[in-house]
Amino acid sequence: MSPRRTETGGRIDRLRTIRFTFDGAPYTGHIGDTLASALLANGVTLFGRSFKYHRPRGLLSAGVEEPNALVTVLSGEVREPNIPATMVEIYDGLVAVSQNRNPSLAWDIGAVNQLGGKILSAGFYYKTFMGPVFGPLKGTRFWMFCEHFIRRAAGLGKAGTAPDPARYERMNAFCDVLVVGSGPAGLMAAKAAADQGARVILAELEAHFGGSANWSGETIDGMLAADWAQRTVGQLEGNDNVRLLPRTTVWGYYDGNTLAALERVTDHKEVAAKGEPRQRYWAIRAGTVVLATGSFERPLVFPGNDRPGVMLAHAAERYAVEYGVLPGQRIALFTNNDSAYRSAVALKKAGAAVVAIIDVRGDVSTEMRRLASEAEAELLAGHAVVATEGGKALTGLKIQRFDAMSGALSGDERSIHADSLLMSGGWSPTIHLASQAGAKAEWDPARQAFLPPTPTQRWIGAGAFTGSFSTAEAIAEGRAAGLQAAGGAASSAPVPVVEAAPGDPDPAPVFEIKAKGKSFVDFQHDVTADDVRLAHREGFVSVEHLKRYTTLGMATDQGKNSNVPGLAIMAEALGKPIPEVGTTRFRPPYTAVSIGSLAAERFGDLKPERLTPMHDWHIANGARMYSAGLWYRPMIYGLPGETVEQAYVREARATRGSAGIVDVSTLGKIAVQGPDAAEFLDRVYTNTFSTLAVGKARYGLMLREDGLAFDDGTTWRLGEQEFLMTTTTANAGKVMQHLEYFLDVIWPELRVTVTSVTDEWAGAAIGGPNARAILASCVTGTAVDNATLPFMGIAHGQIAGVPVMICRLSFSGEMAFEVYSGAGYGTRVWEALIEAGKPFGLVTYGLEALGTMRIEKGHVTGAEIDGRTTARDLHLDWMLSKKKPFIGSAMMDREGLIAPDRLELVGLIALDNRPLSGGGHIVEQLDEANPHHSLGHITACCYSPALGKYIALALVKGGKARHGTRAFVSDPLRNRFGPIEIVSNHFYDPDGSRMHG
Amino acid sequence: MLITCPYCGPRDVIEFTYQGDGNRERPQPASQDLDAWNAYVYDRLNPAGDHNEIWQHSGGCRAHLRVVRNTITHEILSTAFARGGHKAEGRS
Amino acid sequence: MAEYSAFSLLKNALAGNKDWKPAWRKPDPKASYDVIVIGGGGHGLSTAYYLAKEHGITNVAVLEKGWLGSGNVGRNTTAVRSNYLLPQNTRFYEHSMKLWENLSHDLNYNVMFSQRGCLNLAHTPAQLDDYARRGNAMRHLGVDAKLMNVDQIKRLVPALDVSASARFPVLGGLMQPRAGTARHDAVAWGYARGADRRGVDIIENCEVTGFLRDGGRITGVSTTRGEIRAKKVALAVAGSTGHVMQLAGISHMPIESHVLQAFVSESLKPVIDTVLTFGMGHFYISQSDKGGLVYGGDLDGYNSYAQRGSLPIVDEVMSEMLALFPGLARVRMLRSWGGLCDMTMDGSPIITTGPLPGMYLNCGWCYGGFKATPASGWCFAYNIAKDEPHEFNAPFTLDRFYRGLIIDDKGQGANPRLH
Amino acid sequence: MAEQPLPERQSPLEPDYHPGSHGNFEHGVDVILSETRPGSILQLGAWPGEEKRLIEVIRKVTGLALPDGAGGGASSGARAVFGFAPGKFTVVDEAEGLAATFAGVITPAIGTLTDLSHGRTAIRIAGPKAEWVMAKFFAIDFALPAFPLGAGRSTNHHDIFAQIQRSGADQFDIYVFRSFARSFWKALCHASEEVGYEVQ
Repeated sequence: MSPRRTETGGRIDRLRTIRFTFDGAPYTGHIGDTLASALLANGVTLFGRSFKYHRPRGLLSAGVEEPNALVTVLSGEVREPNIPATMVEIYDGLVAVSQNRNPSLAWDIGAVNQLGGKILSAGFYYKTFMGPVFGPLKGTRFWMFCEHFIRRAAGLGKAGTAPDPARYERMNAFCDVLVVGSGPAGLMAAKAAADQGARVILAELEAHFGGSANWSGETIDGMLAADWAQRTVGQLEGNDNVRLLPRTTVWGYYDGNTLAALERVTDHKEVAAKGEPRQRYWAIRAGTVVLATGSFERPLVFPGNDRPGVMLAHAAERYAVEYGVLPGQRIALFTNNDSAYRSAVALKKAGAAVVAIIDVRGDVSTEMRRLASEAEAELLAGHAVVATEGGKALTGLKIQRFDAMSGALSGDERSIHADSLLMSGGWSPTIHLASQAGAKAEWDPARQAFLPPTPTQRWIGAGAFTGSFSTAEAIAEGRAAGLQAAGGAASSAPVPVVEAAPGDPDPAPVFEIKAKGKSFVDFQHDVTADDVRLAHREGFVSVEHLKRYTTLGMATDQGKNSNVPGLAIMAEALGKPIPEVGTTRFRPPYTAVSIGSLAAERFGDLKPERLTPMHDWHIANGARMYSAGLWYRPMIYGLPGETVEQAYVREARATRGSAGIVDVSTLGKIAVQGPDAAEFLDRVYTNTFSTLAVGKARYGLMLREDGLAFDDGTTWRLGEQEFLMTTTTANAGKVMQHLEYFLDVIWPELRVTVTSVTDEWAGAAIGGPNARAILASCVTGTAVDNATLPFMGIAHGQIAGVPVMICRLSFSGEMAFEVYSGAGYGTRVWEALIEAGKPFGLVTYGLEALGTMRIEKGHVTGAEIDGRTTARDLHLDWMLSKKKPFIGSAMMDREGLIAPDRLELVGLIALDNRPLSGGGHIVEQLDEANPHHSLGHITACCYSPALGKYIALALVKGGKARHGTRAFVSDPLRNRFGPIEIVSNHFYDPDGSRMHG
Repeated sequence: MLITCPYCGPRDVIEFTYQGDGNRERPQPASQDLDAWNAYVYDRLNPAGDHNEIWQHSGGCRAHLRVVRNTITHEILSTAFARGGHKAEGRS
Repeated sequence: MAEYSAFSLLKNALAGNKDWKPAWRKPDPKASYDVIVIGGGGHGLSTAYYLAKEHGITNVAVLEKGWLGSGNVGRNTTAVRSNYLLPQNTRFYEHSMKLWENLSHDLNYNVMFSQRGCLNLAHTPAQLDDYARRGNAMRHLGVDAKLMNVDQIKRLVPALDVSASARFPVLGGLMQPRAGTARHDAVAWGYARGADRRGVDIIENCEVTGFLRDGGRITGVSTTRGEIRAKKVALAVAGSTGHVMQLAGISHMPIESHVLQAFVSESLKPVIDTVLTFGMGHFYISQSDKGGLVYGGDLDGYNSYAQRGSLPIVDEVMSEMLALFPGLARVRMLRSWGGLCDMTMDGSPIITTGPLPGMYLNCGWCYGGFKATPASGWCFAYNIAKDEPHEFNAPFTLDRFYRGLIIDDKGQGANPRLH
Repeated sequence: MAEQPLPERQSPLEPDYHPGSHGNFEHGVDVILSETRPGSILQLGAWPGEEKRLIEVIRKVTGLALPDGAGGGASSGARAVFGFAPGKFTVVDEAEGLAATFAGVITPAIGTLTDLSHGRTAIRIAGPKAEWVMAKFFAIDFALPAFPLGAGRSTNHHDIFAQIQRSGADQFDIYVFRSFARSFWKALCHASEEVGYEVQ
């Protein structure tokens, strides 16, 4: 048995030994132990090093608020840093290491910072490191030089770089009543609500339900509180309406009574079951929330209060009662309130010697005196601890007479030999979630604590959360809250009877003992009482300034230990009551929450993949895929040994030479249907669609309300009241929302429905001089000649036994057809077209060749319709109807949109016959060393097999007026400079004779 | 934040797309009053308090809603279909 | 007041740190000033500082309704950069960058501006071209920018997943080496101290409740601490612009107030040594000197004055973070907060005379407010002092929207949540 | 001309559709996943004020009577119908050709008909843990009282839009865009591993 383990007691299983390592050394513990309790049982006193001074630190607490004992848990290559040892349940094979020390926890060179002492006071960074004004370290250089070392010295644990193999999941849950916290109040609330038939979720952040019932030693309903808790949990377990969530921290209270919780599903297990997530992120929508979150015990601020061996009183009680571990053999307690007396008795019962109870109050009640003598402790009323002794473990302490009213110390120091000092500075209700929910906490001068605000969302408080620190109150409030939350009537049935030690819930208003030496307020960040006073001296007096200037409350415990003492010290310095210093509003999360859990199922899978019907065919046939938004599209179908440029040039050349086929299924497609469909399109497009004949298509342009170009595409009239609109791939969703907005909000009188049919249709565009011949050889049910299928005509037929819709339109500039079939037939039709094209040397082509041919034609896409260009900029003003208003028509002629210096679409030819790059800029005068005076930029470029040149589209100031002039490409980022000629964007077949056939 | 869609019931804000100030009035399509157009496109009421807004239930029934919401507390005071009609079909 | 230096630190330490003086005075408001600046945030304080320093106007009050720096200057992800696409923005932010580079000296206050670079990751060839366009635009205005390839990026940020099998593989990135981060609060405190040392009155807990007028002209303000008159009244109230303009009788503005959330992880040993942005979503991250990862994403997307965020954005930001850094799944988010952004209709700010006589307006900072702090105050001070804009802020007028002279870096149109 | 029977359609799930038991199935299979591959999936829309007439048309053609109220629905063995938006309904039939049947009866005065038989993929999840797995994706309440038998819901999981009909006490039919179907299917299988699943 370990040196500090008691023979009996606690919920650990002494028969089952667990082996783990800490900093490489092997240790054993028992089932039911936390890493903290197991190490404590092994006599470990040194758990961590503080942030700034690297001071040795031991355990302060037994729960989530632990600021000192932070460890990194290793699992193979994967690291989980900054976990409080108090929250790690041990399992066989657990590997934990300490942090922020070099080379070891016992010998840490960072501790030299302690010599800096008063120089490293609050705010010292702001006052130095500015460096020289002249010379090689001017500007920011000196600071950055210093910062390099500061950064390496700072920081707690080390993050891993190996991808985390664990699974994280999200769960959306709905309930009538969410109970947060499972102490006596929470258990009663859950039970009462469940008995009313409500859907209840009970969340407990620790591994075991019961909260303080697990260690209070009190009696409820005639049985030990811990047994009562277990019985109640058993009753809840049997109820179908109840979901019990142990190891689940409710960390966020969001709008709409939506709460976020983190369940640690497998962190305590050696191995997870197949498919089991490591952590589950619960997004809970609750009808009503019962907040039964309890309270935190506060440390006292006095010199040496950070020495390993100084611990919160109730934490020691928990270690003794729940884990069967004594924090020391000779224990002293230091308190400003009654609760520590119960702790003393509990520790005495567990087998420790309680040498003294030092109480700042001169006047201690008879009941407490009785408890002190029950603990066989010397009661030193009207005294205070003024120093602690020892190195990496406590050896003793010094006390003096103390006057609680004035804070004055008097008399001689007296030494007390002790290896454990327990402190209690009063209790702060855990009001974080209520504060997150949107309201301000209120200071209660009797309790010396912030109490929960008036609810701004649907929650009800119960127990210590409300400042009702006795178990009897907790049980009564819990039941009332549960009933109210479930909509039940108040019950007159008797509540369970509680037998508990007496105690006054109100502490003496003493937070700090002012004596010589460093007194810590924020343990992890090494913020001392003097730092708080320095902040006051320098004018950083509001609570937010205090936090930000000293970093008080910014450590991983988020001020759970330091918030109130820090405020109290500032209030005293200001001579104002605490609430006038301000209250911190708490924000999510209540405790730190893993990023993996928040990414949940999207960890490793950020976005779904959107696939066309022919996707598998493309992959099987050597396509290199290109990610376009969520879609995957073939970029090239490369042959072995081909470069990308060689591949697209081959594909484009073959298309213009004979025929090529490309998958265009990703184009946005919207069914526009109804009696007013044509009228609607007239309003939406800049050009007219009501005049379009059934069976014909037309190219259309849309503007935004502000008059800038929005999107373009062809729209096909399939029937009198039925249109098929196509959009660019990228804008499909935006166009859909645009149309829906106008139909729903602006013109509700129009009888039109719009439906996304993008996924209904597979689309293949086949173009080139032989495209028609290929079609003719495989299409049945319709002719494809000029008469049946003129330019922009639509025909219906079959390919490979399935219906197809064919529209003769061209993006490539060749005689071309878009063949649409039901998506489930997409591959079948595609393969039939490929088969039919074999005699003609039909090639498949990808986005690169598609882009090349469109650049040759001077068509615009998203690179040119980039949200900043007008129809005129793009030479599409011929599409702006003057006969009717349309969206954007009133706004498109404003001063700034017709200014002469706007960027206009042009073509470019590289005169040095070298490749151009998208994003290169255009200048009149080349200055490679100091590029300046950009005229515009390249939006798209390629090698044009049709022209035998490197060409580009560009947006250039003065645009058209520069046709035929020379300029330079200036691309300093890629060191590409050279002469170009500015030409029309219509490089190839400008009169369109090839596509008109 | 939860928004109660008159058709779908209360849904998480993630299902909705904000379409801004619902007090704006679009001029008649043929209007040549550029100031009115500019005001419609660019000017917003931006109150700290109750705000009349348009939201689309884009991740649900796709209807546009008129929502009165408090911009300080995020409390939703009312929701209704922007287009009118269909109200009788709604979930209460 | 004494200069700050290593020497003063030592001297004071020897005296037990008892002799430090307040960083700025806490004066009561006078009856009148030459200039009142409403808003004790970064921009208001820097405006006062430059009014005093550059224009000799020291009879100035800065009115702050709460505690100094309680707005966005202390609620941002601290990035400083000038890597914009459009020249109006690039010129302005580059001026800011130059002020940043000497700010600690100028203020005798270490604002910890660390030029660790800002890298925008590109995930498709088209995006790489977009970034090249932007970087080249910067270079043509004399601003530093370079493209980085995947190997260089991997060396700079070893924790980044640059594998080709990633859902959105990293193809390269645009780096501005002079960009970086600063200590946000220090900027507010440094400007406050600097302005105070030049005689400016900084008045906290003084909320403006109305405007005093003489005919159409603004002649002062009524406040919770009484009426204060001024020849010129300048507004720099960021997210509260809509609210304060309503007090002046102007109900409509080309502005929506939105919430932007930001997050800090627990403190870690150094893992990211630059400012990094994700190209296939909306995510940016850096690491503070204390070791916390500081990161954020998109706006919540609706009007709000609540400084409280919604859950879906939290999930989105974390998901995007892990798409870049799958090794950080077990790192824990420690704090979150919401800042109010006054989003304009084109994503660019407003620094202008007017719109009422006697009034000057500085607002519409969208996401860009922190990095703009020095230049915003500098230009605004110029504009207030000379009653005409400096060339750097001349494009940022209020009437540019009506005139179609929009400065839309993202090309999203009049849709504030998308800028 | 005699109608040739149409060839079988290609499923978007094919390469990732693996019949058999998967995941943690040794402890029992708690959900069954399948693609139901209906022949017809239609979207019907009524103009404001015409919903009753459309509902009557639906009843005549399918034999399914829609209950009152938003999101109400009904199903028989081969056919299903549910409301998913104001005045809008999804109608599903095992057989192909339902569009042609409706084409004659939904007049322009009533509303519109849009054929989405190829554009939507129908996935069925059934079993005691169906609600549990669904709750991993969608933020709607799947409990029976909140989501009654036959009812329909429109919702989304990030980029994936879904219409969901409860087709049994512990069975849901999910209609997703075809282009997203494979990604969704893979995610659904992944999420089902925990409870053990079988693909039929």
